Amino acid sequence: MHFVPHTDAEVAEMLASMGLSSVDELFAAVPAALRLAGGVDLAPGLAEADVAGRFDAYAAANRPVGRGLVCFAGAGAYDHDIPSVVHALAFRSEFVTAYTPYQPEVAQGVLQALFEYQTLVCRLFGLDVANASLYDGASALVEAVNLAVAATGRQEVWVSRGVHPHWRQVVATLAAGTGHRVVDVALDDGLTAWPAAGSPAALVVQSPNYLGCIEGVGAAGELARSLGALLVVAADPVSAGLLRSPGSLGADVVVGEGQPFGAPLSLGGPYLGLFACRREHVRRLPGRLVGETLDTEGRRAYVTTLRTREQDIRREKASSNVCTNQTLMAVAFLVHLAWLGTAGLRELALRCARGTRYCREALLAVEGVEPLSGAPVLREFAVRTPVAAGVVVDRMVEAGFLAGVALGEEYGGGLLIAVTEKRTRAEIDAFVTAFEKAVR
Amino acid sequence: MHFVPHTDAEVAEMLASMGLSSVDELFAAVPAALRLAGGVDLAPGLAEADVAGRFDAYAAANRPVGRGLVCFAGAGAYDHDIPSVVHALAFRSEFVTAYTPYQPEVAQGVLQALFEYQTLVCRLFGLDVANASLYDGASALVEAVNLAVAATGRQEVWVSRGVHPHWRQVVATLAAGTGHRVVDVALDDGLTAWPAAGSPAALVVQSPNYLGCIEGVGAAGELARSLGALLVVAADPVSAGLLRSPGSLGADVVVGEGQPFGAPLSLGGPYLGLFACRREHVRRLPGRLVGETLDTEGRRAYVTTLRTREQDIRREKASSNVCTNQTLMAVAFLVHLAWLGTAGLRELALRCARGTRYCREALLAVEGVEPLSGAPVLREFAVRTPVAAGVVVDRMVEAGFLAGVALGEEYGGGLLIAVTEKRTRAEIDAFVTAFEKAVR
Amino acid sequence: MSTGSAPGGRATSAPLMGRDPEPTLFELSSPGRTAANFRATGVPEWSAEELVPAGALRDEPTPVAEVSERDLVAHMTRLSHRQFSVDLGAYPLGSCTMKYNPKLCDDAVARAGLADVHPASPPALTQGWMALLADLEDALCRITGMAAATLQPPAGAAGELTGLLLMRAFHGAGGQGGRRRRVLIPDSAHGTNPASVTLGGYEVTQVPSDARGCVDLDALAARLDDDVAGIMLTNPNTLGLFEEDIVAIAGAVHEVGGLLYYDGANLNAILGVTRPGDMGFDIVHMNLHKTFAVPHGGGGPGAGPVAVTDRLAPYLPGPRPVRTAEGPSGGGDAYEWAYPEHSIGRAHSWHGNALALARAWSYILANGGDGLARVSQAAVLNANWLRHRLRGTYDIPYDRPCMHELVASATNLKRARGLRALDVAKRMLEEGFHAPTTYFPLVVEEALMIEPTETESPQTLAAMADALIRIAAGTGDDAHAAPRTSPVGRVDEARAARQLIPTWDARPT
Amino acid sequence: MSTGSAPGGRATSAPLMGRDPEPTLFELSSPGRTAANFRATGVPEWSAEELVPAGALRDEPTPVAEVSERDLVAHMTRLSHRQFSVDLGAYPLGSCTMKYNPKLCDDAVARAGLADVHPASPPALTQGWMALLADLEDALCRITGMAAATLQPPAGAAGELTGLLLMRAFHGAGGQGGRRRRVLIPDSAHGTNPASVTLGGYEVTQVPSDARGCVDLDALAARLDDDVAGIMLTNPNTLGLFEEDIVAIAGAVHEVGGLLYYDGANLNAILGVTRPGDMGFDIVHMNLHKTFAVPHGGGGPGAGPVAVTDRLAPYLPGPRPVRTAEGPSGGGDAYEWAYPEHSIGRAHSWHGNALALARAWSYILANGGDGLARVSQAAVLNANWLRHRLRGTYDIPYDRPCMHELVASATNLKRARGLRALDVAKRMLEEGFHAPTTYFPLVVEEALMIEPTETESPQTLAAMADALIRIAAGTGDDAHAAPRTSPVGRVDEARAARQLIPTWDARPT
Ligand SMILES: Cc1ncc(COP(=O)(O)O)c(C=O)c1O
Ligand SMILES: Cc1ncc(COP(=O)(O)O)c(C=O)c1O
Repeated sequence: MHFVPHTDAEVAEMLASMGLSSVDELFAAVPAALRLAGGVDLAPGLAEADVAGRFDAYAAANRPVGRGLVCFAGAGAYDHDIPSVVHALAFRSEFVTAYTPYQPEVAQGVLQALFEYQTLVCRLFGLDVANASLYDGASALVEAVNLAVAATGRQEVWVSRGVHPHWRQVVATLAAGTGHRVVDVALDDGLTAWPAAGSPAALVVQSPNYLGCIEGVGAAGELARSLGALLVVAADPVSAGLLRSPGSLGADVVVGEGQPFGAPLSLGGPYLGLFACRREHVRRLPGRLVGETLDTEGRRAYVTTLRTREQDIRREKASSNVCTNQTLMAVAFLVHLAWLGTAGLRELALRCARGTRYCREALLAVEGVEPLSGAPVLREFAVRTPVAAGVVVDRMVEAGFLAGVALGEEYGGGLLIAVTEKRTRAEIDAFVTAFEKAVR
Repeated sequence: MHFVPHTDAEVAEMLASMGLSSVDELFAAVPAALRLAGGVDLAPGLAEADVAGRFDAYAAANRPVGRGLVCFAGAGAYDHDIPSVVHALAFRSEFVTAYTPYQPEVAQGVLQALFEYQTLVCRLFGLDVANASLYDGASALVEAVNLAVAATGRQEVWVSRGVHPHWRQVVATLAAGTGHRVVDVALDDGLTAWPAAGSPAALVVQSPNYLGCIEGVGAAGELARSLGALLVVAADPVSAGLLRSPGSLGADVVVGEGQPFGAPLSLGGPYLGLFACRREHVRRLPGRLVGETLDTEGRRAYVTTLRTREQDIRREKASSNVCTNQTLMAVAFLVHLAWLGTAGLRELALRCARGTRYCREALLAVEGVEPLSGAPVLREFAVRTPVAAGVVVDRMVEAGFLAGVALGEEYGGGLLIAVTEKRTRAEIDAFVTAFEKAVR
Repeated sequence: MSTGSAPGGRATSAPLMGRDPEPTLFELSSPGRTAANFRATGVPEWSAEELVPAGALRDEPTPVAEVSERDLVAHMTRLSHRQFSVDLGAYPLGSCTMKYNPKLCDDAVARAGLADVHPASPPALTQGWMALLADLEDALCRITGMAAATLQPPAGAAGELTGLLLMRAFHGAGGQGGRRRRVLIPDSAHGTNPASVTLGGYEVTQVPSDARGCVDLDALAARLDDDVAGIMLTNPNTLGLFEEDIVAIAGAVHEVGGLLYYDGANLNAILGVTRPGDMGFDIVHMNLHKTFAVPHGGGGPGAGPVAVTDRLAPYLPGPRPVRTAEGPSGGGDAYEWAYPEHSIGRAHSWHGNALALARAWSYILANGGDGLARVSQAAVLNANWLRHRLRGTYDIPYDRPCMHELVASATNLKRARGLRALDVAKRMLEEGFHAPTTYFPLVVEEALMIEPTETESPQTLAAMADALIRIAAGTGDDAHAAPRTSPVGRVDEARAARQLIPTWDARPT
Repeated sequence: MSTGSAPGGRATSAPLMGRDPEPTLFELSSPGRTAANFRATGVPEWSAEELVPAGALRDEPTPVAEVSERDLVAHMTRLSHRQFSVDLGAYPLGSCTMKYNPKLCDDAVARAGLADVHPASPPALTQGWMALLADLEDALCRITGMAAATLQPPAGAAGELTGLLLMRAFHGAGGQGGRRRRVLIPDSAHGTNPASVTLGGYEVTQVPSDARGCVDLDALAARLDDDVAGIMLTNPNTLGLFEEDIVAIAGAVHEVGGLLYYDGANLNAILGVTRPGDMGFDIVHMNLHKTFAVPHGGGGPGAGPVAVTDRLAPYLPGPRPVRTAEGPSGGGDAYEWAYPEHSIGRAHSWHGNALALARAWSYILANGGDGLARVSQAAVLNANWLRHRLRGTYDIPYDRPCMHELVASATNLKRARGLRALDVAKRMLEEGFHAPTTYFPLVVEEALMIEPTETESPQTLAAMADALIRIAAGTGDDAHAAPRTSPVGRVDEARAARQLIPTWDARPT
């Protein structure tokens, strides 16, 4: 199966009009020695129905969350309800099959959606400027670190161990290029214990953090200001329904993983990186920014702006190398969040917090199950279990639950458990019952 | 959950602007005695996710065809591949949430699609005029009979037993109103054996008929002409890929079930009734008709036309009572058929015919399995089995096959088996193996 | 290229890009092009000649179209942009109830476990479907105050005819089949009513409306006799007014042995307020595609279930999904297909527009009893608010509280400035709204029948009222030349009928 | 209404209906309105105050928007009608490969068995995903002639940076981490290349193009030294030309110990013709969202896998899905997640844009080896045919057979009639086509970079050529005032930057 419309007759006619007799002649510039004799070394094309069959087989070899595997796993990827409007609207073909809005006159759809998305990200995070999305939470954090380094001229970055370990790993991987020093800051009873002195470019904290604990963002902000550093906060957009915004608590840059709004779990992607900062940093903003303006007739219009930050103009001096981002996921984020609305966002956070409280209390009543931290939590919490967390997870799978994510060595083991608004009391009760058996 | 946007404050404001204090006052015209005390006697509304849960449960209580139940059933509802374009295009919200195109200036989308659909139906059936769809095959047949009765002024209609029994039942049900006499015409070795003389309004034949046999449409046409009757043919749109069109063989009206193009099996609906006739009958055409015209600036445009046939203008003298039809399914039909294209339609029919031949030959080699008819078939055929067909079907379900449809008494029993382009040789071989056991 | 076919990738017909006509599929065709592909099956590749007898085999392939998937997608996508829909804006078409159709309903029915079920499957394989249909039937009976229903009729008109055949069967069983030959219909009735009456084998007797827009009771009495099979009514009627004397009407019709048929197209007005059964109706059809958010699909599919009282239940079409005594706990299936004792027979090829029925059920479940009551309250509130605002600007022929829709008239504008209902309608398009229904009901001159529905916000209503007032005042662009903003201007309907071009192949060359 | 919010049901911003701006979500908001609803869970209803410490709890809810589902749907649907897309028409944006994205790919990935898999699931639960990713990796290696790949990078630029970090790790392991500090880049390179070089910790050394539009070999030689870490090239390059001397370039770079990085944005030109591996490249990124029909989504998501030769494979990011010795028959899982021996570490939060990767794999499967070869043949044929037609009308700076795209220039038009590339682009919109890429590559003045792609038909190409010729001839409407047909006219970009309004809340009041 192929998607080339040309008939043989048309190809011949096109060639003839150019005075050629074969398509091969057009490839004359490719040295003979480089020519592939046998074409692409892949099986012949499949019909649409056969591709579907192949994908059925892949899907059947997975075990998705759902009725047969009730999800209590989070760790940066959450099992929230996605309302039907998200797919119906964000995945309309006009949004799906558009390119980056280079011609604003015929791209007001994507541009206005991004303008609205930026507005919402700023409101969630309590900041002034947000970009049109980055790849994921980790890449947003990398960009935030880069911004802080550039803004302060300092090379050391303090990163709390409460930040998602994968994100810290990505920051470390990419710091090999930029060369700044990443200093891990340990936790104490689940909360970051900052050093009192130093000259970091930034303090990086996640709240609620990887263990689910609500961090003292305000205090971190004061410390950052006193050290002349920026405060970078990794925040959860769902928590914005109940918690004070990082911006209001002193954050200079806020990043986040946008997955909870509009993105299915899908093995971890595509999600989207949220990024917002104070207005003073706008010229260092990575990625695309949409602004409002007017057209020649004075009508309101939107356009990508401050393009001179970007790589296609600034090249090696650009604020970032990002070009393609996750716009479609930003549109899905917009639709999901707009559907929730002001009251719905709060209600969502509240329902997560209630389920988490209910589940946590019940689990801590199980013999041998201990809290990893006593700090307040919102949608996720960690426990220590009498048998290794990995074993618990495997046993719970047999009972029909994805019980959570086993914590690594740096947290001294333990199991990280998330409870979203999807979890019913009956499911939680059944989970606890199965858990009692699994930890023995 | 509800879909009324009004806030309480807005309701109050609206009422105040009318000098009212409660919505109830607007219902003053409803006599107190008729007022429901307790409102609608139904449970309170469910959230979106809970509705989904209810529907998961309904779906789980069905056994759909697919990998676990390979479909060899047809009998008017066929398991064809539906290409992805059908859902992506026909079910775009502009088509789904539009009304009947009353304002052509903003309804050119639906109108042009219907114009193209009409063109394709005429090409498939070899006739001049097609309407914009009717409810289903049966209702199209009813309308064809009504047309013939009105056109000839005769009251008797000869309907071959080769016509789908459900359709004949619907014709009988509805004839109670119109009062014409429906005469069943028997089959001989699977083909209609017409009486030689009489004064019917119409001869009604299906080809390929209910048993899958290709009827002598040309001969029926000649007979009809000699008797002064119309020839009404029920045709399968897939068969148009290989068979001569009914129109070219003398049919005056051709009806059909459009399900094979664009409609999933879905327990039998929504499908769509295809209806085409010779131009001389256009003023008796039931339902909507789209025609090409011009707008005030001379641009090509489409509009529903010859509206004076229709019930909203002609009222009790209308050619039919149909108003809402199956437009969206017609759009799906259009997309599916256009995707197939000229060569694809032929290939589709050919593949059905090949699978049918392969399966039929293999089954007839099974001991005790006998053909119901020796007449040529295309996509479906009937066999007699040593044990009752109903029993065979039940046993085959256990083996993972929907083996076909058990024929009723009037056919002397037997099993009707359909083989579409979806059936692989491996599936047919497995089917035959299972069949050998099931008929013992 | 030598084929001279149209460029499928040129988008000047998309209103975003221009105002050209969209080429037809046939103009986009290029010989030999195709999008089709077929799964690999391994079935032997016999030729057509080996498979089909020579006499039956066609000489040439049926010409369909020869387009690439890319061009097909672009073509249909552009066509969709040339189409107004509820999802783009308000669609206040009176009598049609073009409410917003919740997206959850699309997803509810998009399950392989529903869509991939063969209609001729043994009942053991369709228990989920049967439960769903039985649950829906039960809910519809509760909503209408009826005892049983058939879900087979695929639209309102089909429901009407089914209902009239039930009437026939009922009278026939009572030995009155021959005598009862007339069905009464108000002069304001929808065209499907008289057309269905004819197909039901009855004669139409028209009943005039009185000065208040309701059935004229005296005129009714004068037409009632023992040759009357029944009466077909909508309530609220097509003027959007509640027939206050419905109990008296019912009594009078029943008195002469007739039955009352309720055309449920206007059911959106009375959910949770009152029920046709309470009013005295014997037979009720519902337009699920109006009241229960089955989207109209540009003309269908719909669903027109018919609910009846106990005494008519034995005549309902079959087969119906019926709960059995046993059920899964008892070992057998919970549901079976059954025909009522005196069933009039089958009214659909299979079981009606099943996915449309399922959709309506998802909507009813989501709303619940509370939500449905709210639907009617808001629908009636919206219509009355609009009536209030338009009063004085438009003639309101029957200016008292209406139900879910209002009928206004442009007669005053026609007199004053030559502005017809048609002109108002076309100018509404320029104002960003679909036009109201025009010239219906027939009893009102220059009728504009406006049904805002409950899903339009007060803000949208206010904007709609402003637009209508602006049009009446003539302060905007000239309505006679409207619409100017749409991809085509006013369409020449007379020409379409005069020079009939029903297909691409019928075009004059 | 007193809220003064915008009427959500008014559709004058849909180009079908008018040319008004679409109100923002925030203007459509009305206090207290909402679309949200939540499943019934039975979980105890603690208050926010009971759940969150006072210091952390916000005082006021975060203002989002307060809209009905109906208005949200109408808003987004109208916005979609204000957006051009491949599905509406041709999108000949050079370097972007805006081909038609087959619909089958949407359906292939729309399975709960793929979408509902938690990324932190134990590997036993994700064997299907891992097999899929491993199959894709294998195919990408075959296509590029490489040994191993990482699928983590979510876009081309991320792939570039990953590739540069691989370069670093390689040189570092060879003890040359400190010395190798420069990366060469042609002056025609895409902006992400130099930006990535900086982030990779290298300095950019620009290499000029020669008169034929290719890397100037002498200039290259002059810049090569043992402080060079490598060179980044596209081939065909951003002028659409094949670097004929690629073997010599590879030799020269390898000679000084440098590595060759292949920017795969232009891979659409050479599928089945030649492979970066054969040319001598060590590291290759692919833009699956260009070459393999992952739709671009208005700016993303994409996928930018990086494939490498054997000697770089040990440095690839992890974790990767790797086939184990055992497999299901041996009892264990067939795939496990593993880090290569000297892995540079993790480059994505999870495993890359998994659904986008799956989509590309469905496209590759559907095309197969034969189909992919056909892709490049048709892409190159289309571009050359267009070049042929435009020659004489537009300046063609390097007028010899191009690959999948051509770079033209409006310098002659600018001189003659003051027509800039920008004006040509805006007039193209009126002609029903998206504009070509303009002002890129930077080495060509008034550049128009046209990439028709293989999915546009000869008829569409001819129409596109006619439009471009008409524009150049000035026979149509004046290009300086274009576009006139779109919902907004030319947009004031300078104003946007000068009076920055990045959010609704930042608007001057
Ligand atoms: C009052 C009334 N009755 C009956 C009908 C017919 O219903 P349907 O179009 O579903 O056949 C309609 C449809 O518009 C109607 O408005
Ligand atoms: C030549 C070239 N290189 C690199 C890129 C960057 O790829 P991405 O946008 O996926 O980051 C692009 C994108 O346009 C490109 O055209």
